[in-house]
Amino acid sequence: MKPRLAVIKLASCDGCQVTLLDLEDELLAIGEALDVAHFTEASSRFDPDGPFDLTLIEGSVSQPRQIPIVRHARAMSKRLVAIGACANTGGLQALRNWANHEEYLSLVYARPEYIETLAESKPVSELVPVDFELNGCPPDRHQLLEVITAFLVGRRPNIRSESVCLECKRAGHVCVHVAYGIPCLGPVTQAGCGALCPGKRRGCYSCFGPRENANTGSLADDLERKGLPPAEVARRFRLIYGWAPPFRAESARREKP
Amino acid sequence: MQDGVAAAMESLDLFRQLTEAQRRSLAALARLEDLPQDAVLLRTGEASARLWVVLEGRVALSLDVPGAVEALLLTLGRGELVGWSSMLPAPRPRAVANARALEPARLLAFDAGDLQRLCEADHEIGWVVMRSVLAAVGRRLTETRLQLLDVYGKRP
Amino acid sequence: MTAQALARDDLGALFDALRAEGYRVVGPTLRDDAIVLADLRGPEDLPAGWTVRQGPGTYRVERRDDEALFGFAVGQHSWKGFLFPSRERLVEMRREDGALEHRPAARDAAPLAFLGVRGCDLAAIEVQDRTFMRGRHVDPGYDARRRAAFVVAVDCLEAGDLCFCASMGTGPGVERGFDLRLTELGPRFLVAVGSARGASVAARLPLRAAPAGDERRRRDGLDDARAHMGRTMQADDLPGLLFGNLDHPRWDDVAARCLACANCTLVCPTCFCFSVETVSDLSGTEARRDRAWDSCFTVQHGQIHGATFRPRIKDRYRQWLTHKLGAWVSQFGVSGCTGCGRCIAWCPVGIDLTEEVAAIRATSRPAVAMPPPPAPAPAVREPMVPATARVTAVRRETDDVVTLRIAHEIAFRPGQFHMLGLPAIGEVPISIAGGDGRSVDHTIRAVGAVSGALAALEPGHALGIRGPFGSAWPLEACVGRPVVVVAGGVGLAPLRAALDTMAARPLDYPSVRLLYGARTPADLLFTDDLQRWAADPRFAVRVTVDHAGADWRGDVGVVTRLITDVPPDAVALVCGPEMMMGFSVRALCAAGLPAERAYVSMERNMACAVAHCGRCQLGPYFVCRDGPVFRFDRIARLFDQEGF
Amino acid sequence: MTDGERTFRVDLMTRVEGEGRFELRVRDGVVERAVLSIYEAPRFFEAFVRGRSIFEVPDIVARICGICPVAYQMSAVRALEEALGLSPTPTLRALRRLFYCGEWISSHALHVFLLHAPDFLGFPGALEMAAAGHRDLVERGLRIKKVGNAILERIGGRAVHPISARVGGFTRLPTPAELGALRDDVARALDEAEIATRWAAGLDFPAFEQDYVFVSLVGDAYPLEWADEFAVSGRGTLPIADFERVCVEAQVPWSNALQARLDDGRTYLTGPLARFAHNAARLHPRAAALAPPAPVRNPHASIVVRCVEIVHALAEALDLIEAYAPEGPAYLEAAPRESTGLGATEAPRGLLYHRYAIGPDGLVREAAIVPPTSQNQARIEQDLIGMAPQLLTMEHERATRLCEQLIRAYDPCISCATHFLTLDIERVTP
Repeated sequence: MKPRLAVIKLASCDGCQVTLLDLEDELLAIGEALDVAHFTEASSRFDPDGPFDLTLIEGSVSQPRQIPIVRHARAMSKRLVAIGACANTGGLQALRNWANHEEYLSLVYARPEYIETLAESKPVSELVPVDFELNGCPPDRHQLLEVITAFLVGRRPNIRSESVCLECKRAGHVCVHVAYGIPCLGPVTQAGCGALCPGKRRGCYSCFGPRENANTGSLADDLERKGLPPAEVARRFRLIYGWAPPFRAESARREKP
Repeated sequence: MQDGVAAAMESLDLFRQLTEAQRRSLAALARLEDLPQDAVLLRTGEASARLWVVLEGRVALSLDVPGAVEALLLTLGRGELVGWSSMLPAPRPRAVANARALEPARLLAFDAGDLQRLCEADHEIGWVVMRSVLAAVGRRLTETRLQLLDVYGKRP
Repeated sequence: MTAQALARDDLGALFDALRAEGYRVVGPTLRDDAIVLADLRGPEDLPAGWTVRQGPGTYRVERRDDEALFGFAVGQHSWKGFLFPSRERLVEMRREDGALEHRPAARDAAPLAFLGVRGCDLAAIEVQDRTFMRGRHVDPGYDARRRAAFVVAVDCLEAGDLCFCASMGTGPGVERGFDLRLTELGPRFLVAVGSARGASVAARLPLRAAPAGDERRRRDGLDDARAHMGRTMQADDLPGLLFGNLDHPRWDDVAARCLACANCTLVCPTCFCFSVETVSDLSGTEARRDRAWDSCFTVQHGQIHGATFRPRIKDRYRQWLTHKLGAWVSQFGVSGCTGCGRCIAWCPVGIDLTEEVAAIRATSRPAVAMPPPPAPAPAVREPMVPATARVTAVRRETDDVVTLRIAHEIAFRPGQFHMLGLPAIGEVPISIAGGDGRSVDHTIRAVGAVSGALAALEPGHALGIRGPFGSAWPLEACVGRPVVVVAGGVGLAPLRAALDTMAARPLDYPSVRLLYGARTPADLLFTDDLQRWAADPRFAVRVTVDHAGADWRGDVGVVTRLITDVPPDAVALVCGPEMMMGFSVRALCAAGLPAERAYVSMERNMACAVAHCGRCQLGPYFVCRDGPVFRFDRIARLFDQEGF
Repeated sequence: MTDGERTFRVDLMTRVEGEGRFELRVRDGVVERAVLSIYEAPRFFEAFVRGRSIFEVPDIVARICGICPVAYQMSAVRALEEALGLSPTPTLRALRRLFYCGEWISSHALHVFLLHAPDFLGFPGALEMAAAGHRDLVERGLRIKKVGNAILERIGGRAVHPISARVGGFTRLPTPAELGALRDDVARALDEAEIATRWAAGLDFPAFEQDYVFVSLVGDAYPLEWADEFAVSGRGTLPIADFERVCVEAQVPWSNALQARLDDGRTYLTGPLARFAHNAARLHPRAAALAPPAPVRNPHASIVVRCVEIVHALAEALDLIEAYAPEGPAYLEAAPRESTGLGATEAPRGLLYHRYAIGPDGLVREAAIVPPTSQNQARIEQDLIGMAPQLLTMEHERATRLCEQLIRAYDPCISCATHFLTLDIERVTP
């Protein structure tokens, strides 16, 4: 019996699932190695009931109806992996967690009574324990493949919580922060993207979220020394992984007058 | 018999700091007890009236675990105290563990009431005795902490 | 011989000559507003008329008021990227139908010519040579690239803002180690030949006698550079100073600023730490091990099955600086710092190691003595390619511990370890628990993915094996003395072969006391062996457990309770969890044993096992090379030091 | 058989982006209810883009959709540049068009080969299709898709939420060598796309010709990354500034997405069929050679038009790569000023309109985004009604599947559809 894979979606842009479909060279091999039992974006043959050997869950929990979906996924999955920023920490849409929810609803929808949403966009791990969290908005497709492979062969995925700077230096990119004075969140951001932004002469905006032991305070001080107003520093930490605790705390500190 | 007590006391590190006269005063309160294997010294819930020092053999402290097998907490050997809580001021706590001889054992037994009265009357002896008790209790506390750390347990 | 010169306009001839001799020329060029090292087509790719202005955390290229070709200080890139590439495949593996094949990865050996190597950077190459080529194990890829590389060195006649090579004795002039050396003197280069290969290339160049005074101009330029270094470092006694001040408050101060981003280590031309990753296809049929630059600033670098030795940024910065400026000398006989200043420029928040060292020195406690480096002994090539071996027997010791007997003809000394691996899963160090010359025993506790997979092997299964590695128990020093063996948990496994050796040599080992602690009676290893040893009249075996039921007739309590009446002339061998070893050694010493007669077996995350990857460092030591068995007094200072 | 009530319903639509259901209820031959209900969670982008710097907008709006992030970036960039008064150089416009071609290729190939093709060949999905003798077709589709992604990655770093687009241009221009390295792969994919287009043209389509009002951008070139005008069938060409007046969004109680209709209340269609109807004459010759007669009015046949657009995008990408000779800066700069800008581009699924009001501090004050799927939603419901008569004589499961297939032919992008705002919504809600 082939291991059974499920791909489940919550509140999201579908980019993580698209990333899985972007594994053009490996997609058919994945289909051969695994029984893709539930992946509604890819197939009309689906089985929401399970059980599953590996479940990839994309998106944040932002509607009441999603709560039982997540609990069921946990109960029916040997391994539950939260993929992407939304599933990790609530995602970009967690920006609304700082705002008045009712006000947001009325701003977007004239008749908010039709719409059922939770007051906060939550990570999956707030509801159920997850076996692994794959960072990234979107995750890197090679890392996604590595997660699937690692679970198939029975080892821990080679996903490191180091800073983007390591990947950046390994790639030989010139440091944009030092050489051009472009503010870069690479030092506090988890690697995995391949240091894309510095490679395109742009500062990292942390779409992979905080790395382990992120010294956000020292970097934020440095950005202020280089002339960024505190409000802008706060904004930079409050973006895609803004709801992740280290970034949330840093943006709160900088926001204060 | 009392000769045996004196010799035993002399052989123990525990009483080395006492003067000859002090050791004699203490020896007067002690007697030797020879226990067969599995003999019970203390049972959970009893108010102990004696303090023992192990001379030979081993004594096991154990805990009754409701619905499970009795758990061994510690084995005590030569020179170690059994029933130290009898030295606490009244009302003495009741024993929270069982003590039994794991094998045929010889112990030096003190009547706790007599011992406390002697310590009260002669603070110099009292100081040495209580320091020895404290040292033994302290060591046991440290060792218990190490056990709690579960150093051989599986790390993630 | 008169000095020779090459006209600037003839520099193209140097490129031609190098290409004619088969070299690919790499050197500095201006790209994306920075001077980087890359393939060069000819002199036109050199950064003519450019210089750099650097400060802590900043780097900017600027126009010079002349057209000098080498008028700039070193940039972010170093030659390390060519000799020790940031990613490299080490081993390829294939498992199919029960067969398992290991083979070294193919290597691209196109010889490189490094054009424009500064003194500091040439020194850095020689520092890395010691890591990868001069130890017992030789890295074949590095060795091949290094031996093939042609070095065109360039003197620095101007000091950079962050340079302190004069302090470290590596520059500004280049005096040896080059094939050719250029000194840029306006319209011409003074050329020196440093090797036969250099002479061969020089013979193809239109050299002319240098004008009188050029040699003096060179010396004056170097003196001027030396006098205007942007930074200085008082380099004497640094190892002892830093290791004597591991509790200095400055570490907390710098930790508040340090991002632990690892930039300093990756731009450093001598930092060599790497991690080894196992990569496989979906089926696990094809797998490989790759290495990638790593850093002591990452959490993985100091991690061993879940435990983190350097959890705080403070621990990591201190590890870096004490290693770079201190431990390096004990490990390789040279400082790890060449004074190039890269770590200052490329630190995003501008931390300056010269400033940190000065601050520590200003209020320091006395320096301590450091161990001397081992003698170089290159011997083993391809140390990363495992042999394939098969499991012949499996014995279950406890719920989660098994002993594998592996057919492998190898000589080992008790206390050493092997790297055991499975192609798609990974590799872990496992101590040798016994052997008879035709097979080895490995006792494995299933704690992680790799150990779990190894513990699940069955007779007939194949695995990869490398080694044996590391130091052994001092069995010869024990001859004629009472031996106290203290073991905790699976820590009995690395001692088993030593105990068997002592059991087999009654005249040499008249008295052996084994004190063994475990979690519960069910967790005791080698119960047959324990009975066998206990039956030997020279052996006294005492076993204690932390928890037991009423049917247990042995001792209950921590293993240190068994440490009494230690003979004053005894030797103690201790192995178990670090916490247990610490308490045991302290109890042994309290019982009168001198610390130099206590030996412990340390565990760190050995990844290469050959003193190349830097992950198992313990202060001045590599656990894989200088350990795992250490005389306790040699590591006592670091033993209880948080962050080591 | 035709008497009584029949309900065709799918609660979890598959092989579409996002989450929705539909229900078609017919009683005694009369359609009582035809709804496409989008229950995908709303994410409130228009609300939280307020107060953000205009330079963050491309990164933020990309996250509206994982399939067409470039479309969002390009519409936003176009609108914000208009607000700042920036006119990109020819190099930047060409690169932008190439970038957008990458997304069309990738997104269309995903729909054609992985999502839509299984409907015609009778499989639940592409993996099943590949396992049952159609591996060549799926592999061909994946190869074409990969080339689209390669273009995106070369210019933008990655295919999903690329990182190099910025207001005024790109963070860095690729070198001609970097782009040139794509040339051969693009040429090969173009050949393969031509084969695929012929294959698609040979499929059997359920008869379902509709009288659509087509809405798409129009301009000198086949509309893609930029146009100043849009066309509405029967109403000619209008300036894009009129878009919000002509195409009006409203809320319906059964959906988390807003629905758009024309100001006269009629539904309309945007996307490949609309673009093709208005712009067939502007196709690249290699695409025009394969194109069916315009317009195509059967939504099921949209797969052919998508293939033609893939050919167009690959052919144009090849031309752009070969002609690429960068001149000028990677991006243009202008000081933020208080202003409003609007812009529309052609996302793979249709017209995507953005409008931003920005303050003198360079922060967004207000944003309005009209995605293609919310524009098509009302039209999809009308199609369901139109299909009812032929369903009534059909076996139930087959009829239900046909409904789903009809909706899938629109390539609905549901995540896109769920988070938008028109401030005057109350006024037009019945």
